[in-house]
Amino acid sequence: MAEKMALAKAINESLRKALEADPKVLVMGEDVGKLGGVFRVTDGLQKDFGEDRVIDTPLAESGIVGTAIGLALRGYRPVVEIQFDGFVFPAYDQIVTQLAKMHARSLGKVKLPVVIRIPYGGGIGAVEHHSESPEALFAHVAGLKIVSPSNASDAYWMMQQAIQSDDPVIFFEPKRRYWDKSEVDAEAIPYPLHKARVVREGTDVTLAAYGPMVKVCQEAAVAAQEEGRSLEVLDLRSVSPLDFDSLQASVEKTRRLVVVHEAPVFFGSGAEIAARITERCFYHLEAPVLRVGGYHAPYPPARLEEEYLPGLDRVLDAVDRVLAY
Amino acid sequence: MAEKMALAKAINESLRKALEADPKVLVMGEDVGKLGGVFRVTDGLQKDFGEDRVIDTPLAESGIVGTAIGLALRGYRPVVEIQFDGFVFPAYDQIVTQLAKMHARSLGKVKLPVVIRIPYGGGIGAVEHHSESPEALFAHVAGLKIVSPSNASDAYWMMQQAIQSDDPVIFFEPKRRYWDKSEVDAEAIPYPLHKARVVREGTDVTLAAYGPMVKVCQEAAVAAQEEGRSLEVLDLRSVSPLDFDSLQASVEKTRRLVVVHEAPVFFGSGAEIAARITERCFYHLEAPVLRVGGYHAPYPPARLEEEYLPGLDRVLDAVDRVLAY
Amino acid sequence: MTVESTAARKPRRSAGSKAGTTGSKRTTSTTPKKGSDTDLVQLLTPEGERVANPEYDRYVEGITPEQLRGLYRDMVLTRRFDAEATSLQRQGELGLWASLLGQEAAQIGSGRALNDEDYVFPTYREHGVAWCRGVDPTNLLGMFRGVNNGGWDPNGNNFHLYTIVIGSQTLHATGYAMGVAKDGADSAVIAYFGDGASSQGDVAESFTFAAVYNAPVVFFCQNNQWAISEPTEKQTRVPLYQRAQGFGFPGVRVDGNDVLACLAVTKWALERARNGEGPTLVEAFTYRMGAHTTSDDPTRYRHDDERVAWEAKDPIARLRAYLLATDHADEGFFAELEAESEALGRRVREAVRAMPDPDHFAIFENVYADGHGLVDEERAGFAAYQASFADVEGGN
Amino acid sequence: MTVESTAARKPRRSAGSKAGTTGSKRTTSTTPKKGSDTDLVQLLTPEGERVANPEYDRYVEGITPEQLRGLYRDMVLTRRFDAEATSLQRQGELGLWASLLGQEAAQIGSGRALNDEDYVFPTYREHGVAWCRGVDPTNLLGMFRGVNNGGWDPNGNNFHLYTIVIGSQTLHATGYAMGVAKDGADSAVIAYFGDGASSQGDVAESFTFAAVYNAPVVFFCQNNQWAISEPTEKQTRVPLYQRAQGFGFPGVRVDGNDVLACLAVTKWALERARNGEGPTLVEAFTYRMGAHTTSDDPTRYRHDDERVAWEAKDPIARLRAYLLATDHADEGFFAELEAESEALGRRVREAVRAMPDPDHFAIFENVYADGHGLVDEERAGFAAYQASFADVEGGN
Ligand SMILES: Cc1ncc(C[n+]2csc(CCOP(=O)(O)OP(=O)(O)O)c2C)c(N)n1
Ligand SMILES: Cc1ncc(C[n+]2csc(CCOP(=O)(O)OP(=O)(O)O)c2C)c(N)n1
Ligand SMILES: [Mg+2]
Ligand SMILES: [Mg+2]
Repeated sequence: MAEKMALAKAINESLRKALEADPKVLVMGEDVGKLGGVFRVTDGLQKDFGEDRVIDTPLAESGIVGTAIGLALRGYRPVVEIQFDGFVFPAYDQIVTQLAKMHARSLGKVKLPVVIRIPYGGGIGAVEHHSESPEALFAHVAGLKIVSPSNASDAYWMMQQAIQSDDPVIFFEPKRRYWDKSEVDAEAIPYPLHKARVVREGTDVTLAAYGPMVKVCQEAAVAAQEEGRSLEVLDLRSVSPLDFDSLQASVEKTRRLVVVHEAPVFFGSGAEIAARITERCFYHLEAPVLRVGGYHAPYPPARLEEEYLPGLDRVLDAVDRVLAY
Repeated sequence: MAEKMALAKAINESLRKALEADPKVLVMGEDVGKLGGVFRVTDGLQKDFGEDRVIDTPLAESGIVGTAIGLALRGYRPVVEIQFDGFVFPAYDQIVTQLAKMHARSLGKVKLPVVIRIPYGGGIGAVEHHSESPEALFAHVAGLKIVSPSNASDAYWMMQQAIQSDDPVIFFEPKRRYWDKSEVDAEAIPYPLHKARVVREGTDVTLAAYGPMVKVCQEAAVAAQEEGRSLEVLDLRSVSPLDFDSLQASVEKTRRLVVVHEAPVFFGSGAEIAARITERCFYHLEAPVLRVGGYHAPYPPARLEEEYLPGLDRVLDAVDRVLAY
Repeated sequence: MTVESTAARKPRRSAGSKAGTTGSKRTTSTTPKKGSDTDLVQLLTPEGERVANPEYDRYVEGITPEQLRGLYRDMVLTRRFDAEATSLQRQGELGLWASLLGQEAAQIGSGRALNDEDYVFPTYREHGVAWCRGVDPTNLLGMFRGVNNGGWDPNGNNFHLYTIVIGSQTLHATGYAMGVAKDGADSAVIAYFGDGASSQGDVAESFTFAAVYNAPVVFFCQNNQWAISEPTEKQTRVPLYQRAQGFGFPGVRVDGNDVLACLAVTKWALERARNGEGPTLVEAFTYRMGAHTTSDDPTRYRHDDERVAWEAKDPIARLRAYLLATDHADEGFFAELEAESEALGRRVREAVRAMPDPDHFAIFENVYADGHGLVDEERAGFAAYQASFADVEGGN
Repeated sequence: MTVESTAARKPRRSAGSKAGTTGSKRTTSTTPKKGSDTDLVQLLTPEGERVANPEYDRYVEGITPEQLRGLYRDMVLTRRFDAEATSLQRQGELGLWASLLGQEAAQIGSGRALNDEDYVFPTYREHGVAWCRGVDPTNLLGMFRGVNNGGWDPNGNNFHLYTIVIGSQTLHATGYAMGVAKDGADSAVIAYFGDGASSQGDVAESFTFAAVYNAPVVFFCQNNQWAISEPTEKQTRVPLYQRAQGFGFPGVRVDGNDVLACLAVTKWALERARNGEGPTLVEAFTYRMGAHTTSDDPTRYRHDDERVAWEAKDPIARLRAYLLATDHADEGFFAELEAESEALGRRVREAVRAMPDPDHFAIFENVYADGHGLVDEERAGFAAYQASFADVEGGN
């Protein structure tokens, strides 16, 4: 059953399956139709499901999310594409003040099953606004759920689950992993959407990451093993809610935690994880939780991104430091 | 020289002084002119400086900030008012992708001395969107500076400094303290804009807060003293940058830290403070840094805000807990 | 009121256009015209005289005396309710109130043009429309009392929740209308917004989406001349109804204090929507007789004579004059209505006073439809914290 | 291309308006008209014939043969530069390139209409305008090579940085123009944007602000028929130049492949701005001959015959024909220009290849004008981290 496919293709297949299964599912965004999206994630969908269900929208992100809310109020389940991370901000007001809050505002009467897909993160040598990781700016907002798959199988299943969710889900797609292939079993029993997964067991230090940084952490763990260090790698998969139970279980074992993400460290996911895990595991921790992430600076031009982004060496440097306590 | 005045009046006086001192200073926003703003913070300024300098704008926050950027490019120093915290989001794109990044984008050629005033926080029994604390959503973004005064004197001086700053400053005004009076000495030597201030010395626990929560912490410290506990209260004043040196110095003394803010705890300022202070003071801390703040829920209707907002009892509860380690 | 003093002060830059190179003779460019009163659709004069209108008469042709009395009753009861809410705010029972005083005709006229299946997206001031939809008036007061942020089921009466973030609901309405079109349903959608709101990017985007998808939506702008303290001149220098044209659909200005005209024009616009002719912009030219909200002090920014002048155009007085002149209503009707009015006021007053405060745990409810671990955790922490006081109290 | 298939599929909801209740006879409502080719200001036909235009001729009246050759040279060199950049991208020297191929007349015509003191707010495709402003072409390549996000001093040539977030620069331009008006200065501002951008709320808000403050700004929309893969029909169902009218200022559509017409119309609009007549919208009707960017594959969404049809309207070919027909240029001129062109290509190629990578520490530079403690701390940490490798390398 299982088939090896690229992450982008897995999302495509997942969208296709959802469009087939439920006539209320819509796909909408800039260039998602004929072009199939700038990353071809929606390739072929308009051809097969028509312009009525796979909708090329005007170039206006607030309009896209705002009309998706209206469509959801009418009983549709829109899957919205924001073309790149840096272009979600015109829609920020609709996401934060409307999409996130309408369920509560209506005392539960209204549900907004809207998925917002955002290709995010760097590493593809792009120009400004095409490489950012804004997840923390959404995680702080109650009413939203935030997930990010790290591999094709998760991408496939998590998209299914996000579309089925009656809550708004921001689906961050690790764009530099779009072309990475892995096995997708369309018949498997899916793993819970908001649960972290241990992707490599270890005993000395826990590395926690999501989306594009999981692979970096796995590579770091392999490299560390050669130096005799056993790193556990936790793929968090969900940023809101965060699976603190899995984090806690791992840290109680390893007693050391390094959190890795592309987003700037300052006010990033690592801060929340460090604060809460320190509270939960105060007597277990041998060292402070360390964070590896972007700097407090605009995402730099492409020729500097390698220095800006957390890579294997920076992760191993943090491992060294966390073990030095 | 010193005069007792309300916090709102102190900002009014500070704006007046800036308008007098520099013809490039402008005040702009919805209802800032004839009405003097819904909180009367700009009262009388249009009458005295004209519609050319104190500008009633169309009802469009992105337009307000976007044109303020253009005015700054032309050499003006606009002080923009966003009427309430919950209405800043339509301007979020202009703030995050333009205002914050243009200095870097231009390799330092362009400076954007724009101040964005936002009355924020709850406790005034208002309807939805009028009581939020979105500072964390700005602090994560490099290129912005975020400050929040807790009293009239700081409000006066910090506004002077914010206007003089060549960087964009988001100036969060604690709206429920607008009517609180304290001494303002317009001849004093100002305290550095981004430096925290110990507003009460203590030895057992450090309480760190900014804006509206400073008063709550001070009251908590008084109450705690009756129980024989000595709490140090740190008024952080600046959220970006955060004055970690002052935090560290205090924590090295007290060995315990509780951070208090109205904003939701999840991904809030307290997370960043906890993460970094734990890293800096790992061997000094007797307990994890505890956080007291809003819940992961939309700001509730007015009749529930007392339960939602951190108050004296919740702060003291955290003090009890942090001392129990 | 000048467009902007900036322009007025610099002699080199006079506001408005100069004679010479511009003008409507230019076939290759579109030049805006200033609006005049003749742009206004009116069926009832301020004095209550019925004036013929060849284009819109047919939408109110068969209207019966009973229906006319119904419109009158709607307006009177809405105003009564509104006044009650204002005094409840003064008495401390509400935290805030946004009065619709003066806008009854715009709201009742448009509200009564709707079918049950149509869907309404209001701002925070559409108490008259809510009335037409059958939403219990006391339900509107929950958010102003601070017990909830929206106290009714939007699908119960096809009347969405009040929306405070200016302009955002116009996009929801457009999306909803896109869905209506997809469903092939025979209904329409109406989005209310204000003159101030017309400046928001969201409103322009909703015009774009509605036009491009030919969505069955009516954009109903109540131009009540003010956005808090700012006159309409701070939002536009041409009449607002003209905004629609450049997006590819018609706009019309109607006398917003004339309930018949509002009814007729809205029916026309809804008919267009139902016929697949897409969106329409209706600008109801009206006046906010009171303060922006009970927190506002209009004496700071507008002269009382403006309000006095508009009082002469009162929407209720003019229909009353018409009803009397045509013998469509007698004193008995007015007396009965007066009594009904008082009863409504009493009922609302009592209902508000009896409205319980929400349970503390409501903070954590409905944050998510499918739950969220952190909310559960925080609710549990809150419960333990609350319980700790109960213990103390119990212990003492 | 239909407006939207949603509408087309449901028989009950036909796109466009039906005869009957709507139409321009309705004096009280504005009904949009569909645009036609007669709306287009044209001074040079695709065949290079000069056609008279009573309204705009005066703006190019005194133009000399030398100036005409200058416009031609600008277009040729811009196209050459653009082609060089495209091939530099293919060779891996640039990460991306957004070609202006086909839009030379729109950009050179409008760019040459400007005074030195005027200020330009471009998108990411205004290489021709940059050329007119005197920005060294190689400076434009920095961001496409990935060495910076904007490689020139905006105040050096009154040419702002390229702006990628669609539409945002129109507000900057409007604010800048408000400042120009405040200063009483004798200059104007021009904001470039695309047909796709016209849907963004920011663009509508800039129209509102510009109109209300009567700001001296020209909104120059290059309608190149496509926003990546979406044709203009996905953004509007009426011609874009009509958008301005509802905001209270004129809009005009100009043949964007006719450099003379673009020059004339932009001069007219700038004159309006300088005379205090406020904003103008110019829609330059043109065509993106190439891909959206080098990352794009237009074969997926448009037919080649469309491009072929537009090739017949090529902006350079038509001016060449005119220059030849009028004897304003001879073969010597063209040959010389050819050589200059090649030299430019060479110079750009060499300059790009010589462009150094930025210093690593540039990450931390210019984040703030007045500094920020955290940036200093992170820079120090970065330095130490970098140094640790140096040590290892030194040690080995
Ligand atoms: C995005 C946003 N900005 C600001 C406000 C504050 N505010 C509330 S009502 C209002 C004026 C609205 O004017 P208008 O649209 O004319 O409606 P009216 O109140 O006159 O009915 C303003 C500025 C808001 N609610 N939302
Ligand atoms: C806010 C925003 N959304 C999406 C994008 C991605 N994007 C880049 S160019 C483009 C199309 C722009 O079309 P148009 O305005 O017609 O300009 P053109 O590229 O044709 O010159 C899009 C969608 C963006 N840059 N900014
Ligand atoms: Mg109004
Ligand atoms: Mg285009």
